[in-house]
Amino acid sequence: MARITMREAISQAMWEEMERDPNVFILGEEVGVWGGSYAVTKGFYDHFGGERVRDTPIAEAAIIGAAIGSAMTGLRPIAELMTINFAFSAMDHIVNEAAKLHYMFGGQFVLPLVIRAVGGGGRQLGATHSQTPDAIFAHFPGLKVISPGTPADAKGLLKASIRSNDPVLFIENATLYQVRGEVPDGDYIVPIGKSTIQRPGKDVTIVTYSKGLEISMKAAEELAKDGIEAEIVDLRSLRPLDIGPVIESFKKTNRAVIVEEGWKSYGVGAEVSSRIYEQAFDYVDAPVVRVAQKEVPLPYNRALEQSALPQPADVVAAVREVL
Amino acid sequence: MARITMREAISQAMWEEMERDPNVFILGEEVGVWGGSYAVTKGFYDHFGGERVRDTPIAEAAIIGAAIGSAMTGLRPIAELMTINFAFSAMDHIVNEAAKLHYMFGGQFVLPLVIRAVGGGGRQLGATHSQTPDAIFAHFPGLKVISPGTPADAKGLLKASIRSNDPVLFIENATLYQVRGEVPDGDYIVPIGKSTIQRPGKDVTIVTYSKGLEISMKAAEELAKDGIEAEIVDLRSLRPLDIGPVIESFKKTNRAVIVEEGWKSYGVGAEVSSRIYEQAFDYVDAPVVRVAQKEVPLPYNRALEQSALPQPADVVAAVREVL
Amino acid sequence: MDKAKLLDLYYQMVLIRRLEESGAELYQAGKIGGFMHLYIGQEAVSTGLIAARQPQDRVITAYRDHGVAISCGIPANQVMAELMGKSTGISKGRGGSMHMADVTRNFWGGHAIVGAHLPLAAGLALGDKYAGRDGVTICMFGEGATNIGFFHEALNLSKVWTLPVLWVCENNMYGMGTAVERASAVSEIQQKAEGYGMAHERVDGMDVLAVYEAAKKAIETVRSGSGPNMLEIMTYRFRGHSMGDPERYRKREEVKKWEEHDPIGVFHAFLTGNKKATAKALEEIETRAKADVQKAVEFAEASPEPGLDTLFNHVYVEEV
Amino acid sequence: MDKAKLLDLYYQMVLIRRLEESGAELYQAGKIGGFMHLYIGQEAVSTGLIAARQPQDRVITAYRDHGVAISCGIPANQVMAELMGKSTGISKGRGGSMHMADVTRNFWGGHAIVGAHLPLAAGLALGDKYAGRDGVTICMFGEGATNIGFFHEALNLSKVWTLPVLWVCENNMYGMGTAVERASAVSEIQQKAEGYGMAHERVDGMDVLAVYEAAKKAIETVRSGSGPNMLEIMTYRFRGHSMGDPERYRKREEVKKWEEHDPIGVFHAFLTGNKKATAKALEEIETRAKADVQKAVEFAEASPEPGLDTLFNHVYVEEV
Ligand SMILES: Cc1ncc(C[n+]2csc(CCOP(=O)(O)OP(=O)(O)O)c2C)c(N)n1
Ligand SMILES: Cc1ncc(C[n+]2csc(CCOP(=O)(O)OP(=O)(O)O)c2C)c(N)n1
Ligand SMILES: [Mg+2]
Ligand SMILES: [Mg+2]
Repeated sequence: MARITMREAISQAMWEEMERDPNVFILGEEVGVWGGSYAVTKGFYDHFGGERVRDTPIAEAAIIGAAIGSAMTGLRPIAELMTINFAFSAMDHIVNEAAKLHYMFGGQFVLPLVIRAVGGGGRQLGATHSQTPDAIFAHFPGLKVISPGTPADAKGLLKASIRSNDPVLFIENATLYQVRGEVPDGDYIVPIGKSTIQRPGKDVTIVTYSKGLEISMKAAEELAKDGIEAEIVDLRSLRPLDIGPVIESFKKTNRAVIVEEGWKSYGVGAEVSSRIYEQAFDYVDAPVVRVAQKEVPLPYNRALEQSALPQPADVVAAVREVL
Repeated sequence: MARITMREAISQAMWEEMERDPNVFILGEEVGVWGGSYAVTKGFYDHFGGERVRDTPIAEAAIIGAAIGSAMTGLRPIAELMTINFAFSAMDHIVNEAAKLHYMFGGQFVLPLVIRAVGGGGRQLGATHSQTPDAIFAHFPGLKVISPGTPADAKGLLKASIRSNDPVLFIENATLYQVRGEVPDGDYIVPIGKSTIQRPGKDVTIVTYSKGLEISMKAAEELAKDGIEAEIVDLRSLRPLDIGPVIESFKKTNRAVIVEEGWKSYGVGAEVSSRIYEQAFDYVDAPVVRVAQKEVPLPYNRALEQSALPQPADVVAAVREVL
Repeated sequence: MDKAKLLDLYYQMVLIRRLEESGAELYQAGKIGGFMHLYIGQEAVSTGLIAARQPQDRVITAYRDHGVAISCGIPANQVMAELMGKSTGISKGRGGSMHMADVTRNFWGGHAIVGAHLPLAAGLALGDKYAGRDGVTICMFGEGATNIGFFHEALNLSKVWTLPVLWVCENNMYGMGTAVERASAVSEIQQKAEGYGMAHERVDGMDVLAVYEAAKKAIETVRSGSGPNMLEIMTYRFRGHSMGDPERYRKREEVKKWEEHDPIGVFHAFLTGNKKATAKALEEIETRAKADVQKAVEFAEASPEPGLDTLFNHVYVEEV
Repeated sequence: MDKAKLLDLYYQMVLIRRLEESGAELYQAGKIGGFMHLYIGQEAVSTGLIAARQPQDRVITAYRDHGVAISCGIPANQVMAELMGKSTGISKGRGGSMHMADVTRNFWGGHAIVGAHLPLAAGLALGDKYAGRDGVTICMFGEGATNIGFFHEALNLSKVWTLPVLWVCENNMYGMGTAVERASAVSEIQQKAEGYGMAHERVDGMDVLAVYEAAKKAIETVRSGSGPNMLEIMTYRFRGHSMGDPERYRKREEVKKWEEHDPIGVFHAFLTGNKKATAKALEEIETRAKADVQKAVEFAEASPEPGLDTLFNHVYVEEV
């Protein structure tokens, strides 16, 4: 067990899987010589060589398409999209091909494919480069959509994704890359599709994932000062969505706040909120509150951008509202 | 006022707007010589000529991109995507360009652009050609997303969309093209962003739009036989979402069922359900129920496909559940 | 090519033709649904092309795939059953006309999004190259598909990575109702290969042996490791784009003119003219093909629908 | 070209250089955020190219846009204010480095998704053609952008519709860390124009007058109605791709060699060598440019941040 960053944890997961299985390889823009534009694949090119760490042209559809095709032959590609914002340039291949080919041909094609993409705002990159559109990918059956909030989960879930025989979209958050945490050495696997309690509590349930976890943790510390103990449920996977632990926690606290970085309307919170009411209606003591991004294309100006992003203070306020 | 089909209503709206304003033009695959692959632009090419009814190569990104660029110069393009499934091939231009350019450049660019696209399942077209992914587009601020359920709304909302100075995604449903209804002649405008009551009732609120309206109407007739009077609220626009009439109706009935053709998870129902609880918590007598598509890529086989699509019987059952 | 093989090619072409005609009838009768794109007129393309492959060579194509499925060796029974959406169909009734595949016969589908399978083809070829296998991926697509970005990205990638792909454009002169010159900057599609520094050739697609010879050469060139290659195969579809095409975009005379070059007629003339077969022998083949299609229809009709309880099968490989 | 215009070009190039250097400092000081891509080394391209346009000609480019903004006539004040995210910035602080535009000066941005603005450029040109105006749209992009599907779809459409666009590839040999030959099937980008049957020319982008001459000719050819045209302008960026590029992909010596062809140095030598200007006159211009950048920094620093109450402005034109 070592205390490493989320970046290192992701890197480690890929490195170990590539050592273990020669069919695992990486492709994407700047993953090789450059070492990854977020330095996640630093050192890989020198160690594994250009056949297994493949720099690509700027051609997202070809990256995902070629990953799909090679997966169909039995390889286990990890396709890196430089950011999730560029997933839109490969949207057809993600939602019409990767998500559907297995089903549409009666199970004949198997797609052991991982698409890694980093998202999130808060770095003044402007509207096209700052999105957290996770919910829209989670809308498509056939795809698995994962987004970890801790280094340990990042490692364990990425290894599980690489070994999965289904297409996985693995969404990272750039402002979490430097977050540190204890990460088990070696073959550490976190099964896909299991929500987990990241902080136990009894007064209110905060449901979140990825960047929302960091925000919620800060809010929980703040609330603890006033003796309010929030229980934080980390979804980790948006599809499949493991609502069980959310419901269990909610039946205890009877109050919930959902925290996500993306826009509120048609976002993750809407789905989670709906399921809470569907599955724990009799336990609801107060309306569930959603904390999310304000509905604007994120602006460049730092203060404006921050004002649009959900902050720990927003979570604190939401919790006070439901109590 | 004439009783015409949804197809005719849409066609009429475009025809009249093109007669009125020489800056309105149509571009898309097979919109010209062929007359539209769903015959919506039949006769346009002969009447308006090839400059204003422009057949394009199969190149969705170029279609939407060129529409955006021409809109920036003051034209009012109506870009037809042959089906909404091909919107994924133009996804970047829809969500990263059309939805963001006005904001990102401080209001300098104005994009009076309409993207028409037909969607929906039930025609045995297989998984890639049968989608109703409306919710994912509605997730993006900057875009307006409209989907009418009656011929009159189709005409009035399409005319409003063409006159709108914002980018509008106008989603039609192929299985509604033959539906007939009374449609006002001439300059009939339905303002964007207004939900409406399509059937008054007092026992339960059914919230729906587009194809869901047809399904819900059938269900309501069925229910009426048992003396259950459903009030049907048609959203018509998913962004902006006018929740007011939904809340008003709900405060009267205290019970709601949401009906949509798309997948349930992260769909329209999740958002509407969340808002009902947020805005009418004290009026809830029973858990809101969502009726939607089963979470599979739609199969070709007719019976299988129908079993995955929401049916009037599902709505009837859901209503009985909330009563 | 020996006589047996020649006659087999003839059989295949006739089988495809009869299968398509039968499919059209069943569609009219409401027994086949969805979109259906017939291959009538283009039979020489898949037949000549795929006859030239080795078993390790993969084939991938667009939605106009019945003929290609037959050429890849899928029995007519399973093609017909898929058209009718039966559980015995090659894709278990989930795919329908546009989505046939048979991994065991190295046929990788049947893809309905125009051009989207070209990047997949690059990936299939990458799989073989990565594993050190000598297979060639044969990727077929229409001339209309060469205008979408997927085409460009896939061709460029295949060249940069020296992937073993043979790009095969079936230029039937129309993408739905749009004539090639109304949609493409260059109407000789092979000229696009210039932009990728790729070797290319234009071939008469109404002559099955011309297709075969060109394909043989091109496939083996690709197999030698020199990277991708392009064939533009000139052909014509005698029917509409799909069932229910009003065909306002072309004149009846144009179709008539092309029908004079019916690839089956052309091959028939060749075989009899060169004493490779008697008219009678060819008639027997036609009778056999007709009977096989008849049997396929019976098989498909008698096959069960997929059970409603199978709806959720194959959404994922693993249980979730 | 008359002397005044020559000196103005020199001024512009120096202004861009100083502005970029100042921007780099402000970025290091944390006063500019986000991604910032400097134009240092490429000044002759936007300067020569845009000097050749008429006022009715539109310009559109990628995220490496500060130099282009200056060449289009946006005052340094507003460029600098945008870099600092101020309300006086050309995009009101909403766009930042990558998203500058000025509709009044026919500059249509600054676009950060690689290649996505090429279809927009086709649309701008369509707007002019549709309205019967004689404007030409000048669309600039990197050589790396020629591998994405958007490039292909836009070039094809422009040719099929005979749109008045001049496609200008700034070939600086790298897309981030990827050398052109590692990403593109052909390393002479102009060869791609062959696939669209489009006229093309390669130009020395370190020589502002060569760029100007080639651009003048190409723009007027396009204006004549003969359809789109492509220029490949050979250049080099002296700095990293963006701030914080480790530059592991190229050798210091390579950069050094290119710096010997510094476009400002080259033009300086031309002007003095041909007695168009004295070294002293050019030094005065440099002093002026420096002062203008200094004033721009002061202007930007003194400008107010956009109010938080403006967050929702411009999501839509109309109230919703
Ligand atoms: C991305 C996308 N856009 C549009 C369509 C609709 N469509 C199906 S086939 C077709 C024409 C294709 O023409 P071509 O590539 O020449 O093939 P052919 O039908 O002639 O065999 C079109 C436009 C689609 N399936 N996918
Ligand atoms: C669709 C998309 N993919 C990837 C990126 C990330 N990216 C930004 S600039 C760039 C390199 C572009 O190179 P080139 O076109 O040669 O322009 P240059 O930076 O050299 O001016 C990349 C990969 C992006 N912005 N958009
Ligand atoms: Mg064709
Ligand atoms: Mg470059």
